[in-house]
Amino acid sequence: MTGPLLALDGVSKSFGAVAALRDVRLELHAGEAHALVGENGAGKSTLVKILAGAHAPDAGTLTLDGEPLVFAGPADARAAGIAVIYQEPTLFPDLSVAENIFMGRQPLRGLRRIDAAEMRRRTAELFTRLGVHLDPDRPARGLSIADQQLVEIAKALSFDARVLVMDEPTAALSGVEVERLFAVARSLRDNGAAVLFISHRFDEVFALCQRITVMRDGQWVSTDLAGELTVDRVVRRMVGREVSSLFPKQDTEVREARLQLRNLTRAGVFEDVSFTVHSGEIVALAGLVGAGRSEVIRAVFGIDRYDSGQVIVEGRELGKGSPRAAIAAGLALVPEDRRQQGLVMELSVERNATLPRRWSLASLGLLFGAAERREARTWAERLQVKASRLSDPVSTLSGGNQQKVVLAKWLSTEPRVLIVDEPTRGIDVGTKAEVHRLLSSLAKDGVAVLMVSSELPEVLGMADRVLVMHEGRLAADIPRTEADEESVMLAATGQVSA
Amino acid sequence: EDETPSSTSSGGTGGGGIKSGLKVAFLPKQVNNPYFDTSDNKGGKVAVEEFKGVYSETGPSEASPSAQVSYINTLSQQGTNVIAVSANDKDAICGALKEARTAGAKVVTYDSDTKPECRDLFINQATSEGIAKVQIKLISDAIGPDGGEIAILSATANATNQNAWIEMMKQELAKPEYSKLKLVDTVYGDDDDQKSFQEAQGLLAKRPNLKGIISPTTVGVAAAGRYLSGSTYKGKVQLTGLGTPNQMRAYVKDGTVKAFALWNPADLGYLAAWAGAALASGLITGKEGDKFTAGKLGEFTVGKDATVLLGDPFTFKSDNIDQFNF
Amino acid sequence: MTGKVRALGTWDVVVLVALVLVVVIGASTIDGVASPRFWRFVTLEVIPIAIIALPMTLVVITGEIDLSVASVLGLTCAVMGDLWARGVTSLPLLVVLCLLLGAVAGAVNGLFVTVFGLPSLAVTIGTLALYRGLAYVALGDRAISDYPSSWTDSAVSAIPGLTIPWFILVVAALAVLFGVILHATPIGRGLYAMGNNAEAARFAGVAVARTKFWLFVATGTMASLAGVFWTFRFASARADNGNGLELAVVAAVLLGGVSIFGGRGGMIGVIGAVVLLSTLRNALQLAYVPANTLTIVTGSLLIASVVGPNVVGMARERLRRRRPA
Amino acid sequence: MTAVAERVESSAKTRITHKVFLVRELGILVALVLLIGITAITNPRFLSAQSVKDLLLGSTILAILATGQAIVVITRNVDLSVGSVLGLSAFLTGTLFLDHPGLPIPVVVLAGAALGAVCGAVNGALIAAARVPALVVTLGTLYVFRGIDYQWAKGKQINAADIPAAFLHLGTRTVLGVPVLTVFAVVVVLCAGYFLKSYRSGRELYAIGSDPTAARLSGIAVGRRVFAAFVASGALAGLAGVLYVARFGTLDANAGNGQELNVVAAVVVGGVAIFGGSGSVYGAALGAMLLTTIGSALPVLGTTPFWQRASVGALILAAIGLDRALSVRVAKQLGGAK
Ligand SMILES: Nc1ncnc2c1ncn2[C@@H]1O[C@H](COP(=O)(O)OP(=O)(O)OP(=O)(O)O)[C@@H](O)[C@H]1O
Ligand SMILES: Nc1ncnc2c1ncn2[C@@H]1O[C@H](COP(=O)(O)OP(=O)(O)OP(=O)(O)O)[C@@H](O)[C@H]1O
Ligand SMILES: [Mg+2]
Ligand SMILES: [Mg+2]
Repeated sequence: MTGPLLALDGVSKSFGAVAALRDVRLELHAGEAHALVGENGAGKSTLVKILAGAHAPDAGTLTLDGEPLVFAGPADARAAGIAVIYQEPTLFPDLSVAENIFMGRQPLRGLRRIDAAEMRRRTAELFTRLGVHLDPDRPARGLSIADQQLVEIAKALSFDARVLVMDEPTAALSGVEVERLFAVARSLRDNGAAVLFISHRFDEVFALCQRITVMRDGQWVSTDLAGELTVDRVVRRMVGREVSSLFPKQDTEVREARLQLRNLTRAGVFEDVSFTVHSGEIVALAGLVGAGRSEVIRAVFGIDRYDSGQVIVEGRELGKGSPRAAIAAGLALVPEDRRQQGLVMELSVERNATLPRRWSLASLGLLFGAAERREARTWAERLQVKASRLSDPVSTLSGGNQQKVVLAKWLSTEPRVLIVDEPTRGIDVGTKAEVHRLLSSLAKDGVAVLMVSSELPEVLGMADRVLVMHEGRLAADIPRTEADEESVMLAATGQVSA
Repeated sequence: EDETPSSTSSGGTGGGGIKSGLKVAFLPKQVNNPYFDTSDNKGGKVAVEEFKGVYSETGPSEASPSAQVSYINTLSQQGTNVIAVSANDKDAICGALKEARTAGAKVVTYDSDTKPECRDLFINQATSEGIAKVQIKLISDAIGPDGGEIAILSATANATNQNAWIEMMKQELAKPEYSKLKLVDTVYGDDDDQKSFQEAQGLLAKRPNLKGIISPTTVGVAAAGRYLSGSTYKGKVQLTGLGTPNQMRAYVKDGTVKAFALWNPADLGYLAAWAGAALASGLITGKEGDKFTAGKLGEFTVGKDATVLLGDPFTFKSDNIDQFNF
Repeated sequence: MTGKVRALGTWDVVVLVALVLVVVIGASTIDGVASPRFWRFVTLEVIPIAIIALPMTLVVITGEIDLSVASVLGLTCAVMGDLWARGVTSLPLLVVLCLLLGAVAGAVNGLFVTVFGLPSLAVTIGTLALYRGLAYVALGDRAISDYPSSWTDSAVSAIPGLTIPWFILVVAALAVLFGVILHATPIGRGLYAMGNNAEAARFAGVAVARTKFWLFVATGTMASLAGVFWTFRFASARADNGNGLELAVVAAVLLGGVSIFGGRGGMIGVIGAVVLLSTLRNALQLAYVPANTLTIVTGSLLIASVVGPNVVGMARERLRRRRPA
Repeated sequence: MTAVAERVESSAKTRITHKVFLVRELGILVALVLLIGITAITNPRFLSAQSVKDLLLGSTILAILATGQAIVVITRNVDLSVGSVLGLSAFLTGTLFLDHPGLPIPVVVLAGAALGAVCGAVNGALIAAARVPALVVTLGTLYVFRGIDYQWAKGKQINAADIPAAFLHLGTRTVLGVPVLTVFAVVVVLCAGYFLKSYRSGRELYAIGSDPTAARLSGIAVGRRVFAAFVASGALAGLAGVLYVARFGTLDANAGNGQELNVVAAVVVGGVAIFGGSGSVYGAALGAMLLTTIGSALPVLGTTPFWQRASVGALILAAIGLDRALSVRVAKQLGGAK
């Protein structure tokens, strides 16, 4: 075997008091896909940002082809042939999709002018390769998270990079798109590129990668050939302990109807959606990306307006367009995009965690920090949020820990109906089990849970009932006993109707 | 008294009876304004040096009464003996002036007055009647016997002196000899060069029959002159107003403007300083009939409402304009 | 990070320390700064700016801005003058009508911003021209000044035994009110949240649009309160009253540590900055510093207020980095 | 089994959105034409050669300022100091003519633009190096530059008589009925517009305004680009200062005072998003023309001076409201929220 294409050695990085990386090493070989796994906050994204030139390491060396490298910024890393898909999409909403892909590297014609036609052509080509159906000329604004992720992938591919780094690229994608992505990644790999792949989904890790590096608490734990590992061994190394059943859904008795949707319609988005969620029940809302699931629950929660239909909570009709009213009626929504919708990134963990409860925490209309701190600490401990101080901005937390803060924020309102949109997106195995246990016990305590999820195993493991949406309509309502991968997929792709 | 504004002949007695070391402060409507630069730094300052006082000029960089109040307060705290002020508002600065007078300062207004009870003396550059008369006469002469429509390009809508003059002009126009002149419009250039320029331009676009413009403000008349001289209306639409020779020279030379009027701003500041010094030295109290000597300008008498008149405005034409440089 | 220097209340301390320094150095080197009269004048100047700066702080923290405040002030003065000239002589009635007018003016701003979703910077540049224009429509070239002297005197009369005008007590009460709302109520929490991320705030049940709307109403109302004070203080209602005051208010709010992007800043810093700016200006004026230099000082201070903390932050970060880990 | 196939966006739909984008600038143009038309019907003299020339000349300086401002606003910044920079550069121009009467005109033009560029560089350096909000910095330099201008001018005034006739003729001469100054402005606007549209560095300005963090992560030299945008805005303000002298002849230290809000208004009316990332300098220039034309048309339409200011305010609101309505329609076309 030849030497590594890209190697990191002794890399450390800290943010203030937080040591995100300590003496980490990593070797990427040409023609090989390499997985990086670890709990939330283990330092994976930080490592990626060092590779991308977005962070400068405090210590350690980076070598490419045996040559030591120092990146002054992301431009240097690009120039060195490293393409990066960040965990959070980094698109320019006002620019066209094609420009997003080729920003800074647009094809040129005479007088160094941009060749827009050529750029469009190449974008279309990339999209064909990825099986994406987007108009290269449309602005990135308004793309769903999945589409944004696909554009990011197209961007990374357009580099013809020697090293392709992907930080949880599949978290927002459904099976079909993941397969396409893997096909492309494999062909890149086979053409001699090195691929670094980060994911919390082990099936994907094992399907794509030849070598797996495990990280824990900012430190390197192990690097092994995938063939020599099993999921259990990886998990044990990541978490440092045994993780039991991932989907501990306990059967609970189903009680009265809590949330009812009657013929909810929003022109062009969803149509005639009716279903009921009962107390003590977990109902999953499944479907392909873009089926309109998020749109439905946004409308229920009052974020968007709808054209006709009714939302009934515990027998009383809920007014349109007011999240406040929804919260007052006992609803809680854990949204799909935590960075934009779930959290106020610059505010502290404690302010975020107590935001929906700020009125009930106040006494005589006055609210002092102590009440919020107490409340936040309770929930942070319960959900094991890893943060150095609760008064730090939530932006300094790792993605998974941010997700926990969102959960804490809503669970603290003691909701009667909990709506969760992709609750475990980007969450590590240990925490995922924790979240599932939590949802399950909430249901047991009588909370009605409506869960939107694109992860089929999660849907099948957790749900008492599976609702499937297809193109804005409810396509199937499948009880737990009949729900399996095939029945859900058939409904989701519109091949059976309810 | 000499007829020309830049009188240098009749030498006064100098600092007779004036206390030395008087702190005299000039507070113009706005510093950075060339007109006040001339009146204060070329007139007032000369006078103060003559009677061996301590001269200073201070003031806001934008012409607002509230900003002026802050400077009056400062001056009164500094123990200024004479405050010569050109008021941005006849009422708004009264409170502050009263406090300053209580603190021992003598207040002389020049160029633009306050209410009489707020100051000790007003140095009037020319009577409103005098100004109105000469402006109407000049525009009438320029337009000729057939008369026609005229308009006024003023400074700000709230300028006390401007509004007084405009009022007097209307009365003057009512006289039979001006029956062919018709005042059709008054617009405001806010004493801003660009705005005045555009207002002049707007006037001509709007009033096809306009024959003449009167702009009783130095900024306005210069801007209007500049516009007319570069337009097809040059020579067809007449312009007069109150302007300084340096600003207007080019337009008089190229025929845009036949004649315009003004007093000598330097003399105005000079007189204000002497009057203030006479008050502060106890030579006069500001009652009607008081007499005092203002250096080279000679003797002045306090008139009604504690007002001292500088003289009649002077008319500048192509044959005399080169004798002046301010 | 660089934001920390401004965030953790440290900026409030910086502003207050600067204020104390100016007072101490001024009093010991400039004749008159120590005198009660100086403080009377400073207070009179502070009152209208502070009145407007209070709600403006909240508005800027939500990520919006209101540039029309000075025009609302002018419009209030003009309408009040016009009403007085038309024979409305009841003081309470005049004041109530004026405050109502300010509220309506603010509501128009709020409507454009929240219902039509337009950027407040653009909207209030428009209403800046609109309200000032309406002031001219109402009053034209008149200046109304024949208010009873009992009114005009009482506005600036001093607290018995002091030289400080009593009206500052009203301002102080309002400052406490706005400060408490911002820092110690659920509403305040919502303001910071929407200033940082309006969408996330909405998801958390903050009524973003409604809150912003009422903030604009409050700003309009307070601006017209400042207008009422202005009218009496200067005993003169003119259409151009308070021209350009908006920049002074915004400058004070920014110097007080409020981030122009919203979500950050506090009331103590802003009040400190309002007083600091007026004190510094008056003290320098007393020291015969010309107006032109004052202009430069004001501008430099504003720049220093944002550049300073960031440079300190960056230097700290660099030092930390240089120390071997 | 490909379920995603349904999500293909029909190209017809996209073409409509393209059209609507174009409409943004077109809308302002239509408003402009309407305004001129109505005014001309009321008073035909509004379209006389002289009047048209005045209209064009009147918009020239604001249009150049708006072009510079648009470049800055596109990067999600703002330059409030342009009025003061204009004042400084105008005074420099006047002083140069006063002190060196023989100086060739191009040298003076370059000197004015260079002084503006230096001011812009001061802004840009503070903003890019210290990473502080542009609004605060340029509000500060608005005061600082104006203060320097005052200090320098000390109440002096420069009169038409001090300025070479050849230079003043620049302000009045026309080519085929179009004033030379306007030709100047048109060239500037077209160059800037083409640069922003067709060059990488131009597109990067849009990217920065659209999402500064993403721009940094994509390897765009954000600081350097923002710096350059401010230098450009400063240089254009400096150029505007030179043209100001050519046009008005008389000037003191107050030249350009208070222009900043007009310029920002022109840019916003011209459809440039105040939060960056979209809009064009053509729109900004048209916005400047629209504002100036409103200012000239209102007196012609017989609006009293007191109503004029109010009408300008109302029209600014109307213009941005219209623009918003249009962009909401675009957003709807794309099926996206907000
Ligand atoms: N900008 C920052 N400032 C302060 N701390 C940070 C910053 N970025 C990351 N951290 C901290 O560094 C640690 C590692 O974070 P990182 O994002 O690398 O985790 P991760 O492994 O990618 O987790 P996840 O699986 O949740 O994405 C975390 O404790 C996080 O709080
Ligand atoms: N934030 C958004 N802004 C605008 N349009 C969106 C947004 N999110 C989704 N869409 C669009 O709305 C439609 C429905 O998407 P939605 O997100 O509701 O689907 P979903 O089934 O919830 O998928 P996902 O699993 O990605 O959440 C899609 O066409 C998508 O492009
Ligand atoms: Mg991560
Ligand atoms: Mg969704």
